[in-house]
Amino acid sequence: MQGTDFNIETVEFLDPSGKLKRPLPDALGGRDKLIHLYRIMVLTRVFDRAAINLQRTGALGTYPSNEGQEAIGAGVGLAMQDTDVLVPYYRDVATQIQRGTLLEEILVYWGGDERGMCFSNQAEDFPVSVPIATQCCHATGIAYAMKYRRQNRAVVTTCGDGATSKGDFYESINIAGAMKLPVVFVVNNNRWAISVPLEKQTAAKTIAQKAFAVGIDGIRVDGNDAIAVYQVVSEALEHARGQHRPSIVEALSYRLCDHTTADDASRYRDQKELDQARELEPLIRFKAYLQSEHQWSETEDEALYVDCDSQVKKAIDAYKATPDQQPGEFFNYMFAKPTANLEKQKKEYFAEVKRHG
Amino acid sequence: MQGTDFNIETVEFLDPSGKLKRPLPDALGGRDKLIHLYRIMVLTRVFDRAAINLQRTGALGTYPSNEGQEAIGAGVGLAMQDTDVLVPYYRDVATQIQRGTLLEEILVYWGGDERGMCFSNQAEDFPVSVPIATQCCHATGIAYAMKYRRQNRAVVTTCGDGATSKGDFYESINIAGAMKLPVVFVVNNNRWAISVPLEKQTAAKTIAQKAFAVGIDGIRVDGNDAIAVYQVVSEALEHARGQHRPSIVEALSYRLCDHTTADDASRYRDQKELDQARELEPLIRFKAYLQSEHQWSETEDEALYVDCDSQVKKAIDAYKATPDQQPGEFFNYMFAKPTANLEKQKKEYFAEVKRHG
Amino acid sequence: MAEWTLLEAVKQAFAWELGADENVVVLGEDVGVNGGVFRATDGLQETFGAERVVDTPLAESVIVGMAIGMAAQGLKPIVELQFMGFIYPAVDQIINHAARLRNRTRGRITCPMVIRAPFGGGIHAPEHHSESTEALFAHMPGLRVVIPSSPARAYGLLLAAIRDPDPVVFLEPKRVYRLGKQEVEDNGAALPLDSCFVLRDGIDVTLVSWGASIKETLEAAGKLSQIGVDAEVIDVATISPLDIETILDSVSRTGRCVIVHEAARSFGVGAEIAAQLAGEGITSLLAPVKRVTGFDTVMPLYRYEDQYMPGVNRIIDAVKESMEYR
Amino acid sequence: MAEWTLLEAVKQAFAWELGADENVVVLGEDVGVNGGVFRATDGLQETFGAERVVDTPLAESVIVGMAIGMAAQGLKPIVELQFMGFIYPAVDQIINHAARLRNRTRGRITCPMVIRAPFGGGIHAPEHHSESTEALFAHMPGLRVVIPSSPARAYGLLLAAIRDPDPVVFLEPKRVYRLGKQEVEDNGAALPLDSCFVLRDGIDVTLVSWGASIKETLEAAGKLSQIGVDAEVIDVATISPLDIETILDSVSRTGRCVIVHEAARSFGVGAEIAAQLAGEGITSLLAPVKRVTGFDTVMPLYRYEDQYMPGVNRIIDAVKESMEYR
Ligand SMILES: Cc1ncc(C[n+]2csc(CCOP(=O)(O)OP(=O)(O)O)c2C)c(N)n1
Ligand SMILES: Cc1ncc(C[n+]2csc(CCOP(=O)(O)OP(=O)(O)O)c2C)c(N)n1
Ligand SMILES: [Mg+2]
Ligand SMILES: [Mg+2]
Repeated sequence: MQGTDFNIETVEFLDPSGKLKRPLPDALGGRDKLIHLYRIMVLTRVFDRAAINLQRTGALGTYPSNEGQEAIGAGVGLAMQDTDVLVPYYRDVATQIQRGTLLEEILVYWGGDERGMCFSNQAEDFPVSVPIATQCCHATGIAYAMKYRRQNRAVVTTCGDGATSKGDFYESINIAGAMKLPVVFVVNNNRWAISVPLEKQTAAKTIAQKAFAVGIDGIRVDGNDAIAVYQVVSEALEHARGQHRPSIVEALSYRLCDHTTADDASRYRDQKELDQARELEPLIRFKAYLQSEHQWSETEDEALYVDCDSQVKKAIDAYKATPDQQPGEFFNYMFAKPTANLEKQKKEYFAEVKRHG
Repeated sequence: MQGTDFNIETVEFLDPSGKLKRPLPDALGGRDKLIHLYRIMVLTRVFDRAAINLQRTGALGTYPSNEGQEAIGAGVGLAMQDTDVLVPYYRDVATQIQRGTLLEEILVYWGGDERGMCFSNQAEDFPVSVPIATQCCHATGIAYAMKYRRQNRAVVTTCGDGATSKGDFYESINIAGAMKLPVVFVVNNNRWAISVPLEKQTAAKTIAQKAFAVGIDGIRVDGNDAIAVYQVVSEALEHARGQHRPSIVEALSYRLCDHTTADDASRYRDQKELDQARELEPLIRFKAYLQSEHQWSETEDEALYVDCDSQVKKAIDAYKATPDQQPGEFFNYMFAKPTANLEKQKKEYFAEVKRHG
Repeated sequence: MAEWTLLEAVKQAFAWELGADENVVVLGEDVGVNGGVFRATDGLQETFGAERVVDTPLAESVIVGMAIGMAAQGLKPIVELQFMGFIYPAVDQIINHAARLRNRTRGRITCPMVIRAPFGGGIHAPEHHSESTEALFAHMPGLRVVIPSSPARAYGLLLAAIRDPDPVVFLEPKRVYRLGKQEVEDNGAALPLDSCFVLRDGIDVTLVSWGASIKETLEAAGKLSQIGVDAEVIDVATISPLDIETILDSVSRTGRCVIVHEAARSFGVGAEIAAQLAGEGITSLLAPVKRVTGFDTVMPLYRYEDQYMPGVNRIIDAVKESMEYR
Repeated sequence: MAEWTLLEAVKQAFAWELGADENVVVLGEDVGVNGGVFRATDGLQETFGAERVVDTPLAESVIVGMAIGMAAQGLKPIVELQFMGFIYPAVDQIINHAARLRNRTRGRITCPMVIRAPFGGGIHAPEHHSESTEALFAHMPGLRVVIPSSPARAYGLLLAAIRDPDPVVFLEPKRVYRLGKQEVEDNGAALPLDSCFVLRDGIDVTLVSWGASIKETLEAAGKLSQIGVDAEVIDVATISPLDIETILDSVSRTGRCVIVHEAARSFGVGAEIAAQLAGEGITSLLAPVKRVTGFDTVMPLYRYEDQYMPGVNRIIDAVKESMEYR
């Protein structure tokens, strides 16, 4: 049997023009839920632009934008229950803000400060993971603990398309299948891993089909469609919680931005491809849908942007007002109780600070 | 789509009673080729028993038996061309002896001596790999070199069912697919990884379907049927050489032996399962086939065993007659030219030998 | 009091803590029905169930990575890696996550877990079954590295490791797994994870070692006493954080130090001890610090491994040289 | 003569050897069209083609493992790992195979390859982008570990590394990648892989360092000379095998030694140097060997990384302490 002998459909609700192709999922009935989804995307977009500006002016370190991928996090975050756990990667602002992570915390982290991962409103979600795909492994352990304790909870872990080439991704989906763990692997297939296009990453036609290697479910969804993402991840989470049936959700998107602020995608990527992708992006179609089906007005839209702007500004203020760490704070969190060795080195450090400021 | 929605057939030629279900492949026409296949299996079986005996009497270290899995190596070895390269694991005696590796070299290695991997008749094949699945990576690099040099060659690498859970296996099949490398991954699915049965290893119904995760071909073959293995691997190698089309060949077998001489499978394995598996083993059916279709007589069979016995005895003699390594020989192969540091340590070592013998 | 080998002591520590704390979970390849390839978990699955003594697929990276996730949820996973030579696929998870999770989240998420691996040569095992690369983990901030050398210390240190709120790499000297029994009280008492153990008092020279090499070091000390050299023997036990005070104190009395370890010499754990002697300890030194160690080569396959391992003779020679130094 | 930054020197060494030897192949994530995230391979794919400058999938273990297979076939692969923090998934392949293949096969199959990674902190990069774990690889028998600290040495040492018949871990101090240019002759001449470089002669104290820390070490030496302390500065360059003779020789003249490195102190490369001074070098020592290093903590995220890095002041203070020691 050849690797091309089967086809996986892509679940779609909203088409690029904002038309609904299938009945709205019950859970999204009512204007508020839909506006919530839209708001998350707009907030993420606005936050993203602000973060990039902060980076450009030297007020933030390297930052990985979410542009074009807001629908994934919007849908995932809404689909998750409070008691679920998120194990994110670095392009998950839209999910994280629905989980209680504060915008200023995200800024603090990319501003080069560990305190940004000490979420004040979220005890269990993991910090974003930089070493690619390693977080998938952690998700399986969290899921194991939930199952061990007979809890009706599940884990969502996320990664990029490039991450699916790594051993850790595979070992994680395999153990999740073998042990029937309540975990959903959401892959943001934005078609690029820095400069490497998906075609060089794998010969698999879809990421979803990687599920078959380990006997779990593989689902493809239009990642520019927040409704579809919500629906697919909701179902996946139900299967995970109720039946301990893990799955991969491949969300098709496109990285409209550079990889990070340290990257220049024009070095390796066609403008035409980018332009085409831009037409499919998630905010435009969602707005069009709200306008045509839910009486969303330009005034409301503008007000929303203004509101998000001011929320982001407040976050930036809070970020900038964050007091400095205590000197030598980095000694304090290596162990529950500092070792004698670290106490000694800390003294050394303070002696130096005293001598030279 | 669910992980169970498709079925991969198992290629079979010889059924367990020794009846041919499909026409013999052309390349195996003629009694000699068939007897060659049978001889390899018998030789491997005889060698195996002798090796286990050597281990029991303290003349050999821990040894991993090939019992019940001889047909895989018999078929793979015959399917390979001289110019191909083998990257084996530790259960590949039947393949290795067709590649020019000497029985005594195999003994020397398991006897705790690196010289056993310095094959005197085989320059390019890799030594057996103990760290599970790591060898799959090496195979991709060899295949890359062949393709880079426009050579009409291919690589076979082998591993067990347990190995397919490891990241290295997956990263290797994925890169082979993405780069279209001339490599065949042969998996000896003997259903156990030490004490862990396949069901605990993965939820995938077959190992072959792991190919779909990376867009390459996945083929299942009866690993107790040397003819089927030969045919499937021959075709896979042709695709690899000619079209740079990599594949996974899952060979269904059973580990009739303990994992190694250090293992006691009765601790974790049902006698009934073992008994059933024994009825499917490769030598019995091949002999029956030769008897019914190729006038193979008991006399010939006995003569063959006698002949293999004497070949193995010679190998054991050669093994036992292997002169000791020079003292401190282990210093000599760390670098092309020993470093000053190693020269110094070697002197230290010799000074000690001189003092204390 | 029970009489146990080191291996039995390991198992008994497991049994105690599995019984005492339902958050403790053991996982690894073949740890369940088979009881581990060395039988360190023999019978535990039967007693505590397959959810608490868990056979995993063959995949070291996710085994450790999974344990990290478990630990974050308040379980106390104990991972068995079958041999130290197979710890490397998990190094990324150990260094980049287990050792850092507390710091990365400023204490919000922690990682109480034990990563066990049998280590060292000398049991006539196949390739890749004889490594001693404790130095790799000792160098990594955020990890504890613990190595018992007797049944009692195995029991007490393993209990301490399981209860420790941070990740511990626990390396078991398999060469002495079954070498001799010792009376150990099965009372669930832990030993400290920040102290060396002085196994023998002496005034002439300080011998510092750990793991299986303690055996040869004690033997050498015994022989040396017959020729009038009175050696103090220190078992480092917790390699990291290193209890350098006990060593400095001893050398301040003896003036001489010989370090014995099986790992390759260069950049090994012995180097750190010698470096501290060259630093703070320098005024104590009456002779060059000696290191009796494995060579900077791969451990030879088993037939020739004895050529590699630091034996009693090499220790005695080094001590003699040290004593003769003026 | 061309004026190059260290980064340009790396690229030019590539260009030279890709031009000279068609067995040389460069592979890694983003090394092709993008020219590497630091642009060390900028333009090389255009010149030498996509078969020789190869973009790989995101999978460090198979990247190195693939290079091992290539090397066995007589290619000379140069692997780029994007940052040292991402070398760990490949540690298994490096330790268990690359470093051992020659020995395992008694010289039948060899492994001429270079594993490059930018390393060290100080560029305000995200988490996991600032590590200095050279000690891990230095401890591994069968590997060379090489660290250039100037454009000329980057050029000459990288050429030597590519031509070496055995595996070399080549760590590039990214903090000084673009810091200043140096005239380098683009003549394909390699530098030796077994020698320290004495960057400054001096009689009072020996400063030993490598990588980016050479910058602060030289600065400190300059300032010290203004207060009458004449420091010799040694760039170790090849960490393993360590050219200890040059260091011992220097300390035999100065009597004092301060070692500077960015990595965590305990069990770091500095420990081996200090240990050798505590051994063979002990008679030379007039003062305790000092180590000015990173602390035994994770490198803080970028806003606070300066608190961690050994700066000029710390070096000067250590030298002063050493000079004052009687
Ligand atoms: C193990 C590891 N290798 C390399 C990197 C450097 N790196 C950071 S992001 C990235 C590409 C990731 O691509 P993908 O998984 O598709 O996620 P995306 O950034 O596109 O969302 C790489 C190579 C890393 N962080 N970790
Ligand atoms: C990385 C690694 N982990 C663990 C081991 C110990 N070990 C040796 S063989 C084996 C089981 C392998 O099973 P499988 O791949 O099915 O091959 P089989 O032995 O059944 O032929 C294990 C766990 C190892 N050699 N390497
Ligand atoms: Mg991507
Ligand atoms: Mg098996």
